[in-house]
Amino acid sequence: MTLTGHSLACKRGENLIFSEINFSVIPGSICFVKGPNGSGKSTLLRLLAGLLGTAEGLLTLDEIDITNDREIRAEKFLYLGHQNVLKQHLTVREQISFWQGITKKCYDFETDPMNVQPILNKKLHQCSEGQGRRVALARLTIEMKKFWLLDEPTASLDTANIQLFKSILEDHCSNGGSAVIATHDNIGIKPSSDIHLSLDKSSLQRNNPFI
Amino acid sequence: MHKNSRSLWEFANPKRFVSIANKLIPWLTICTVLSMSVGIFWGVFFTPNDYRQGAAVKIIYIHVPSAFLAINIYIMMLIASVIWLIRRHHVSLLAAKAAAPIGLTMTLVAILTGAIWGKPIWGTYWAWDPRMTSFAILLMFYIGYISIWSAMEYNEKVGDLSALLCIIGSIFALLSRYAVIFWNQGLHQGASMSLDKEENISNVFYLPLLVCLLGFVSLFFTLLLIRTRTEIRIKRTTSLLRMN
Amino acid sequence: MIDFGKYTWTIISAYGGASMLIIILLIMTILKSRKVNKELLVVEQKKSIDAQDD
Amino acid sequence: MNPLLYILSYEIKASTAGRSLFLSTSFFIIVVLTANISMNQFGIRADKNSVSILWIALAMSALLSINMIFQNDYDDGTLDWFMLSPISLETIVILKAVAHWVTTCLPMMLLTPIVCVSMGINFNSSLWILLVMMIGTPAISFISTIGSALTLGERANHLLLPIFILPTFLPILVFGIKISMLVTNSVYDSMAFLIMLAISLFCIAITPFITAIIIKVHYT
Repeated sequence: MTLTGHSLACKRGENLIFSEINFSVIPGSICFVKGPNGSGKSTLLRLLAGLLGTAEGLLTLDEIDITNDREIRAEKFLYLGHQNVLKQHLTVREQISFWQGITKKCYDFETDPMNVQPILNKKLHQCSEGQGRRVALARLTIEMKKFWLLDEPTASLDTANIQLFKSILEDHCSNGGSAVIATHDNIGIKPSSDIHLSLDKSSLQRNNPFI
Repeated sequence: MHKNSRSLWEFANPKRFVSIANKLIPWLTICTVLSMSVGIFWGVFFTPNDYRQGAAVKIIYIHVPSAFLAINIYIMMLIASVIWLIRRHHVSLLAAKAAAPIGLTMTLVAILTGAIWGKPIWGTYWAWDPRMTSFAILLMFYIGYISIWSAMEYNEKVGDLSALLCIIGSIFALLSRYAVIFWNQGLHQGASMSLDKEENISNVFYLPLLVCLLGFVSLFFTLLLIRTRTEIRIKRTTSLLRMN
Repeated sequence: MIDFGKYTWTIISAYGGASMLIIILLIMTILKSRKVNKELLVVEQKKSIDAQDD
Repeated sequence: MNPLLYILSYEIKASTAGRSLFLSTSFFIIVVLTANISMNQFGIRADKNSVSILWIALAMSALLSINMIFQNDYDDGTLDWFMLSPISLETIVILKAVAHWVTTCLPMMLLTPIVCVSMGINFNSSLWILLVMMIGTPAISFISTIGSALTLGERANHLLLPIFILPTFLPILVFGIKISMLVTNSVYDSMAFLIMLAISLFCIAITPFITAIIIKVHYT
């Protein structure tokens, strides 16, 4: 399955965040979103996930238009933003069993790809930032979606844990999955394509009725 | 929209709105000053006293128009909010925002004059009669609407939220009103301004009251135009500044 | 001069209170309008100077 | 198990683990007791006609926990996850409101018969009051979701919430207080019960849609 964006644009109010974004993600490949801070990397990922509306352009999955299709996205995409989607007062075990229950799939405690075993009985607010991020990434291996949309997945992870993340990413790709990742860290994987965003604001506010 | 199309939506263009408002404001001001002074002078000095209430009836010339405006301004805000939600015209949203403080003032005027009037006639400043309760409810929803604008910075999101708040407010204001009416039928007299005026209020009071009403309505429109123009200018200033 | 019998003060206070509230609204409206207009003029002038420089 | 039940139990677990349950019920008791004690000091006896205190305390404690409904989810990304899940947002709102009812209104209601003793209301009447609360409180929970959704992301302005949410409780409060007062005086107005039920159901019917629209506004 190939995910393709055809001249995507996003608006916030009258402000144009970006426009003319073209890319294509083939199965088993990884695409990095590059650009300076404030160029709209998070916005692009949220737009791909379906949290923001597309102002212009098309998003297709194998030639099928999914720009406004909520169901297909829910089925194929997994979005992980800056926040970890974890409840502060629950233990890691409760959190994981909730995901298992809702997706009817299991986390592989045998191999334990994100090394959550030692912190299973800790509550989330007792965990460090990096431990929380590890639990959040563990969800990726539970939900088993085709496309991962990850925003700074390795933020606050140390080198050892970045290696863990790299291995689940490689696993995911070898199973025919693909990922769109916005990151500043060097994960050590060579992307098959890049999306470059620039900080060009010249096209800003072209439709403002007040000017 | 086509440049030469003649429709109501022309006002939706902020620039056009400002230029039309600039032309209208002086005329409306004259209309307001004239009709308000004529109406109030006529009413206060050249009408006889009511046979039951005596001279106290003269308060009617501010009480009824302000109460009329208080309710209708909320309805106007409701319509403007719906227009914003459906057609996304900024002027409509800004007009709703601009109208709210006027509505609040009118509600306060209606409550104040009503209380002062009520003391000699009913023997109390305030009674929890359904109509007075309705105004108390209206006051609360005006305050809620204004507070959402004052608490957040202007953007489309806040515009949507305030428009939704206005709609939700009117649903719950109506519900509360009928909940109150269910439990007590009050001492307020019926509407003074209904179509069959003969029943409610005699001609002597009715004509000056109409002139006062005209005065208050044009006062509202003058203030509304000035305030909306101000809001548009604020928006324009911030947009220009952000372009740099 | 103004005499409405026992209701004189009632009427004067009603009219006085009402006109005070309305005048407060009026003054606030006009002051804000003037302030905003001034700011806008400054910004617009700056804009047109910038445009000439380009 | 059905995924909806999973989410519901997860919600209940998450909010009870955060101790908001304990806080809002203790707030309820404190308000009722403070009102009773201070009234008795000034020579007015807190008797069965002061039943309105119960309702005001209930509304206030519900208010206290309102911003927990969506704000936490918004902060930790769970709301994003709900938005992207195949379950419709309206359903999520209903689940949220039910969870809010179970964790805040239900404990307060269970305490009501005990608190009623302090106001000299007999046990029979307090059961009737419980029934009226049973009708009214779900609507309060549902309306609360509107307020919670409206102030999403506005961290500094929690004062904003009571300003426009408390007035929307009015229809429920007017009926709840009046019926409770009649009931303590052994007057049973079945018409009023039915109308209150109608108002309550009406609020429950419209709020999920309104709240869903408001949440979507935050995402455009």
